[in-house]
Amino acid sequence: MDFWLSDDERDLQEGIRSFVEGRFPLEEIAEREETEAVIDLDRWREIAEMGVFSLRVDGFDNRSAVVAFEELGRGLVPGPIVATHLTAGLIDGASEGSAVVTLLETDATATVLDHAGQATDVLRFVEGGAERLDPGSLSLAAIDRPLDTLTPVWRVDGDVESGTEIAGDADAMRLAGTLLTAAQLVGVAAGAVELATAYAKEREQFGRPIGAFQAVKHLLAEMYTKTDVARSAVYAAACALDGAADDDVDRAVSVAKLMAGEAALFGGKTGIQVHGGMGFTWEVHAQRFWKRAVSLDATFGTVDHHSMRMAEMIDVRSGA
Amino acid sequence: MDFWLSDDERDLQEGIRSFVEGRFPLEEIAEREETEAVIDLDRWREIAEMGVFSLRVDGFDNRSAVVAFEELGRGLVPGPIVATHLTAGLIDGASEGSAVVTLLETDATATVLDHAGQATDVLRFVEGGAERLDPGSLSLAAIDRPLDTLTPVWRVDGDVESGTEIAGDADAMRLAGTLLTAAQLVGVAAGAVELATAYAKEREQFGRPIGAFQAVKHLLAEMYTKTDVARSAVYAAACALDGAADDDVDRAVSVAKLMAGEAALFGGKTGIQVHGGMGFTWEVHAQRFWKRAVSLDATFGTVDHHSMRMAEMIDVRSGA
Amino acid sequence: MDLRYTEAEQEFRHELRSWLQSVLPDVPAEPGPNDWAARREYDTGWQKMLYEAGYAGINWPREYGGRGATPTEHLIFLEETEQAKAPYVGMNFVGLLHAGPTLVVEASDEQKAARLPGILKGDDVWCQGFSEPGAGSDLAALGCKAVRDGDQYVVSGQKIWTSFAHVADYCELLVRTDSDVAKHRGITWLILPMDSPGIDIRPLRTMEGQIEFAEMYLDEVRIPVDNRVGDENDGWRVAMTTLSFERGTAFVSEMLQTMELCRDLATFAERLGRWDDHGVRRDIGRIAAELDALWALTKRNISEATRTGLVGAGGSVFKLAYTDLRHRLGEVALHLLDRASLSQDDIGDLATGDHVQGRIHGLKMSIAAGTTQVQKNIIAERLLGLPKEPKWTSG
Amino acid sequence: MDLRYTEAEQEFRHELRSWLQSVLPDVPAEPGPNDWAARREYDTGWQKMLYEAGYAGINWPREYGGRGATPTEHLIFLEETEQAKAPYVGMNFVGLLHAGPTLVVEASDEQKAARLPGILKGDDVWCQGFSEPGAGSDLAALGCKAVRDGDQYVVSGQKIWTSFAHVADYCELLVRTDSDVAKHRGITWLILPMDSPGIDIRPLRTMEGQIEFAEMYLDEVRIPVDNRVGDENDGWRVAMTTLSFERGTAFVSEMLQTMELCRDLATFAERLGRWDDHGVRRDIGRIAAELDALWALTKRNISEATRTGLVGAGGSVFKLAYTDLRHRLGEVALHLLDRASLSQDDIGDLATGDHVQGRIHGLKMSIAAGTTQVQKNIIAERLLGLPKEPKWTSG
Repeated sequence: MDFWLSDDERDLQEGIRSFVEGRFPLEEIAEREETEAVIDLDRWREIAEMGVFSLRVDGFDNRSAVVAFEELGRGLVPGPIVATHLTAGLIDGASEGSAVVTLLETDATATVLDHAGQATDVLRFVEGGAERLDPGSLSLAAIDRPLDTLTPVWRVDGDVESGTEIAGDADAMRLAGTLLTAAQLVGVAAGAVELATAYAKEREQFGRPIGAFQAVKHLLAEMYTKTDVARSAVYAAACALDGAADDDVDRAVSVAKLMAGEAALFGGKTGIQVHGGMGFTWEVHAQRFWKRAVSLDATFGTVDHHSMRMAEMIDVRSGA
Repeated sequence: MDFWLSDDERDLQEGIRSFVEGRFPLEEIAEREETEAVIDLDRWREIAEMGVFSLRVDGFDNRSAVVAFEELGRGLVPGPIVATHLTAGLIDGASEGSAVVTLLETDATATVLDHAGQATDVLRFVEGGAERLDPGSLSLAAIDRPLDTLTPVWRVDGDVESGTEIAGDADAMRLAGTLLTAAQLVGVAAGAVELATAYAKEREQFGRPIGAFQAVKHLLAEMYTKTDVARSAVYAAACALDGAADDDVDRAVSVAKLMAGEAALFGGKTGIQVHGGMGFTWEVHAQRFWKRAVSLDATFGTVDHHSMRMAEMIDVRSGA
Repeated sequence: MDLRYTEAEQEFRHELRSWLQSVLPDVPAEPGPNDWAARREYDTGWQKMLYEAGYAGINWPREYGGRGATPTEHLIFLEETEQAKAPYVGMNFVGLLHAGPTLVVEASDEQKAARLPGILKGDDVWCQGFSEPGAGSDLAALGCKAVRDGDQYVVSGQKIWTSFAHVADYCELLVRTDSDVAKHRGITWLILPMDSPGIDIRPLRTMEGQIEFAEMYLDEVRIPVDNRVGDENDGWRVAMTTLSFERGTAFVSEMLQTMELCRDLATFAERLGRWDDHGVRRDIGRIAAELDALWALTKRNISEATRTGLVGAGGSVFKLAYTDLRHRLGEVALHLLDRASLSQDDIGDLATGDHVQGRIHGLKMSIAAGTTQVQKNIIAERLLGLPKEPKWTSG
Repeated sequence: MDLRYTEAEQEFRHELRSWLQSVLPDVPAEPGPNDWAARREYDTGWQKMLYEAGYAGINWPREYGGRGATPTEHLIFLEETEQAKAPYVGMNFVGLLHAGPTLVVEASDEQKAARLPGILKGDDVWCQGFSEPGAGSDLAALGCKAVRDGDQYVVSGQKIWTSFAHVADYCELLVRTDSDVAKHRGITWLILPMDSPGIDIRPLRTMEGQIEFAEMYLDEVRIPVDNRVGDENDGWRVAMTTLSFERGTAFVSEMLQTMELCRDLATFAERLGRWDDHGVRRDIGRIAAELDALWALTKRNISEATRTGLVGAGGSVFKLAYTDLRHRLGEVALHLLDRASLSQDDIGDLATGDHVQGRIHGLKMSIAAGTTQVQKNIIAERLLGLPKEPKWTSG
C-alpha cells in the first residue's frame, strides 16, 4: 500500500496548477461574469490542449483525473468540464475543446441546466444508458439571476425528447462524473481555505492580524480538516475505480461526493465569515467559492442524496 | 405585556434558590450516589414543606412553578419531583412529601422506570387518562449502572396491569409535567454554565485563566445563549398554560421542552469540555449536569420527539 | 410575567390596524431594487404618511415630535406593519433609528430644531459614515481624518458600508480628530451635508449582485464646526449612546419574515413530496420551535427595556441565536431545493428564489451589525464576566 | 497512489491471521474492568504470547528486539487483531507505544539493555507520569520538583492521569529540575521504579464510575541519577521524541470499533422500526461515510509516515475530525435510545449499553490526548502558518 501521490501524479498536479494559475487568474474569471459568455472558448481549447478532456481516453487513470480536477476546482475554472470530459471520444469535439458538453439533470423541483447558452451538446443519463441531445431541441427559459454568475442556468420546460444514444458504459460514466465533481469540490474547498488563510494573515483588527484570534484560527482549522478528510475520500474512490483498492466502488464514490460537497459548502460559507464584511462583497472572491460549492453539490447528487445512498449500503444485520 | 419576573416571582426564585443551596449542596448530593437511596427522605419532606409539591394545588400558577423548578434543576436536586408534584392532592402523601411518585413511560426500546427503589407510587398516563400503580405490582429488574447515578433506573418487564384511575385532567397534567421538566432542564443548563464559567475564571493554563482564551469564551457564550433562549420559551409556555398569553398551549409546551432539552444537553457536554480532563472525573460535578440533561431529555419526550410534534403543528398551506 | 397586551396596547393595535387598512391601498407599487430615486420617493412617501398619521418616530420622545411609544407599542407597530405588508423603514433607517436618536440625546437645541423634523417628515434621508476598510469589527481604529481650520473641519478619508449614500441628504460621520491618544479618545461625531464638495460615492456590490451599499471617499470636505455633536474627541461616547435607544425591537420585522419563510419551506417540502421525510420534518420543526423561542426572547428583551430603559447584552444573545438559526434554515432549504438552488430567481411555480436569497441573507447576518465572533465576546465578557482579550505583543 | 497491499504485506497478513486463529482459543477469558491484578495477568500474558511468536514491539527496530515492521504492517497487525477479537495492548500501552520508543531513541546502551526486553516480554508494565493537576494542555508548566542530592534526585509533587499506576513496575516521569528558566527548559525525564518508597497512588474515578486512572503523589522519592534519560533539563525534547515514533496508527483499533458501533446502530434502528426514518438514515449514512473517509485519511497518514518517517500535523486533522464524529454518533444514538439512554447496561436484548458508553467515550475523546481546542491550534499554526497566541499581559 502506498496511498501517497506518485511522482507522476505530483508532476501532473503541478502542471495543471500552474496552467490554471497562469491562464485562469481569478480576476480574469470574475470579469467574464459581466459578459454573456462565461466560458472563454479560446481558453476552453487550451484546457483541451492540456489534455484535461481526453485525459482518461489518453490512458490516464482516475487517480490522475482527480488530481487534475481538484486543481480546476481550486481555480474556479468555469464551464461544464466534467460533462465534456466524460464524453471525450464519444461526442465530436469534446476531446479537442471545440465542443462544450453540459449535463441535464432533473430532480423533484425542476430541470435546471447550466451553461446552456454556450453548450454545443447536452449529455443526459437515462434508464440503462446515456444520450446526446441537441441544445436546440430543448425548451429553455433563461434565468436572470443565477446563484453563481459563473454557472449561468436555464430552466428546461416541458418534456425532453429522446436524443442519440451514446456508446460506452453509462454506469461507469456516471460514477466517473460523480467522482470528478467531488474532486472539483475538494479543490473549491481548498481554494476557499487558502484565500481565507491569506486574508487572516494580512487583515489587522484590534492591532493584530485577525488570524491571531483563536476564533478565526479555529474556523480555518475546521475548514482545512474537512478539506483534507474529503480529499482522502476522493483519492480512495479514485483508487477503487481504478481497481487499485478492494473497496466497493459505488460506496467509495458516494463517500467521496458527500464528503467533498460538505467540505466545500462548509469551506465556502466559513471563508466568507472569516472575511467579515468584505466577504459578502462582489469584489472579494470568497463568495465565489461558496457559490461554486452550492452549484457542484447539486450536480451528480447532493450531500443529502449520497447520505441516503450510503445508508442503503450499510449492512444492516438481520435481528439476531 | 410585561414578560419579566414580577416581584413575587423574583422572591419565590430567591427563596427556592437559597433553600436548594442551603439544603442540597452538590457535595452532599454526590455523596448519596454511593448509597442505595439517592433521595434523602427527610430532605424530600423539606421540599414538601417549602410547598414545591403542592405549589399549584395551593393556588400558585404555572409561572411560579417554572421559576421554582428551574432552581431545583439548577441544583441537581434528585428524585421524581415533577411526578410527585403532578399528583399532589391526587395521590396520598404527595403534597406532604411522604409519598415519592415516579412516572412510568414506555417507548419503542423498552420501559425504563427511574427511582423505582424509593417510589411509593407510580404514575402512568394511559389513553384518555392517568392512573396510579403500586410499585409492587411491577416486574422490576434493577440496572447496575445507570447513566446518572442520581437517577437510578429499573427495567420493567412483561405487561403492566391497569392501576387505579386518577381524578383530574390527564392532558393538563401531561402538559404541566412536560413544562416543569423543561424548567428543570433550563436549570440544569444554567447550572452547567455557572460551574464552567467559575472554572474558566479560576483555572490557569499557559499563564492565564482559560476563560481568557477565545475558544473557551465562545463555548461559554454559546451555552449561555442556548440557556437564555430556552428559558424564554419555558416562561412563555408557562404564560400560555396560565392563560396569560394568546399562544397555542400544546405548541408552546413542545417548544419549551425541545429548546430546554437541547440547551441542557449542549450545556452539559460543553461544560465537560471546558473543564478539560477534570471534566470527565467523577469528583467534578460537570458530568452530573450532562447526565441529568440526558435523563430529563428522555422524560416527557426527547428533543426529537418534540421536533416531530412541532412539525405536525406547522400550518402547511395547501398548494396554491 | 404576563404576555397579554394591556387594553391600551390593544387599542393602539386596533387603531393602527384600521389606519393601515385605510391607507395601504393608496401606497404605490414598490419600485425595483436598483432604481434609487424611485426608492427614495417610495420610502420617504411612506414616512410622510406615517408622519401625518402620528406614527413617525414611534419610539422618539414626544417633545421631539415622536410618538413616545413604549417598547411594547413599538413591537406592535412592527408586527402590524409587517402583517399588513406595509412598506419597511427602508432608507429612513439611519435617520429614524440611529442618527435621529443620537441627536435627541446629544445634540444642541439648535441642531435638534434644524435636523429632527426633517427626519420625521421624510424630508431628509440620512446615511452612516462609521466603518472604514481598516476599521470593521474594530470600529474605534477609524482613521478618516478631520483637521480644524477656523470654524470648519477639513475631512479626508474613506468610509464603507454607507447605505443610501448617493440619495442621502446628511451623513452621521465619525472622524479622527486626535491620533496621539488611545484610539477611542480621539474621535468626533459630525453632521455631514451630503452636498458638500469633495465627496465621491462609489457603489459597492454585494454577493447577490445588488448595489445595497456604497463606499464614500472624502477629499478635503469642509464641515462647519457647528455641525459637531458633542465635544471634540468625545465622538465615541456620542456614537455609543444610540445603543441606549435600542429597545430590543431591532430584528422584529426580520424575525416575522423568517417565520413566514420557515412556513413556506414546510409547504414547499410538502409540495415536493418531502414532508413525509421525518428528517425534514424534524429539521423544520426544530427551526420553527426556535423561532417561537426567539420570539419569546424578543418579548423578554422588550420587557426588560420597558423596565430598565436598556436591553443590554440580551441583544447579543438574540443576534447570536438568530444568526445561527438563519444559517441552518438556509442549509435545510438549499438541500431541499436541490438543482433549484442554482438560481436566485424562482424556478417553476414555487418561490424557490426566496429561499436562495434567504440563504445568502443568512451568510450576511452572521457578519453584519457585529459578527458572530464579536457577539460571543460581548456575551462572554459582559454577561459572564470572563477576562478580556489579552493585548497583542507580536509573536 | 495505490491502496492495494503488496505481496509481502498480504503474506504478513495471512501468517498473522493463521497464528491468531491458532492461539486465540488458548487466551483466557477477559477479566472484569476493576480486577487489576487479573487484568495485568491477562494483558502481560498476551504480550508474552506475542513475544514468543515474534509480534512483540511490532513497530520497534529489530536491533532492539522489535519486528521492525513498516507502518502498513502495523496497520495490518491492528486490523487483524481487531477482526479476530484478540486482546488489546491494554496496560502494555505506555511501555510499548510511549516509554519504550523513547528509550529506543534517547536512552543509554545500559538503560536500553536493562529496560527494553522487559517491555517486549511482558515482564514489565509501565505507566506515565507527565500531566499534573496544574499542567494539562499546558504540560510544560509541570511543577513536580526534583532536587539533586549526590547521585540521586529527590522528587516531590503530584501527577495525574497515571493509568495502571498501582500495577506498574516503572513510570516515565517528567520532573522540574530548574525553575529559573523558560518552562520548557527546566524539565528532566526519569525512569521511576514504582516500588520506590514515598509513592502514594490514589484511584481516580471517571464519569462512568470506573477506575481507569490514578493520581500519584510523590513525597521525597529518591531516583538514581542513572535513571535519567537524556541530559538534565533536556527532558522536554526527550518527551517530544516519542511523537516521531507515531506512525499514524494510534487510532486504528478505535476506528474499527467505531465502524462496528455505527453498523450496530443501523441494525438497532432497523429493529426499532426507525430505519424507515429518512432522517435517521441520512444521519447514520453520513457518519458511515465519514468513517470510510477517515479510514482513507488513516491510510494516507500511514503512507506519509512510510515515506517520510513522520505523520506531522495530519494526526491532529484525524483526531479533530474523528472526535467530532464520535460526538455526533453518540448523539444520534442517544436520541434513538430514548429511555434506554438512562442506563449504561443493556436494556432488553439489544446492546444499548454499548451506545451509552460510546457516547461517554466521545465526550472523553474530545479532551484526552490533546483537546479539540489544542488540535485546532496545532492545525492553524503548523499547517496554515497562522500566528501563535499572543502572550498574556493581564487584563
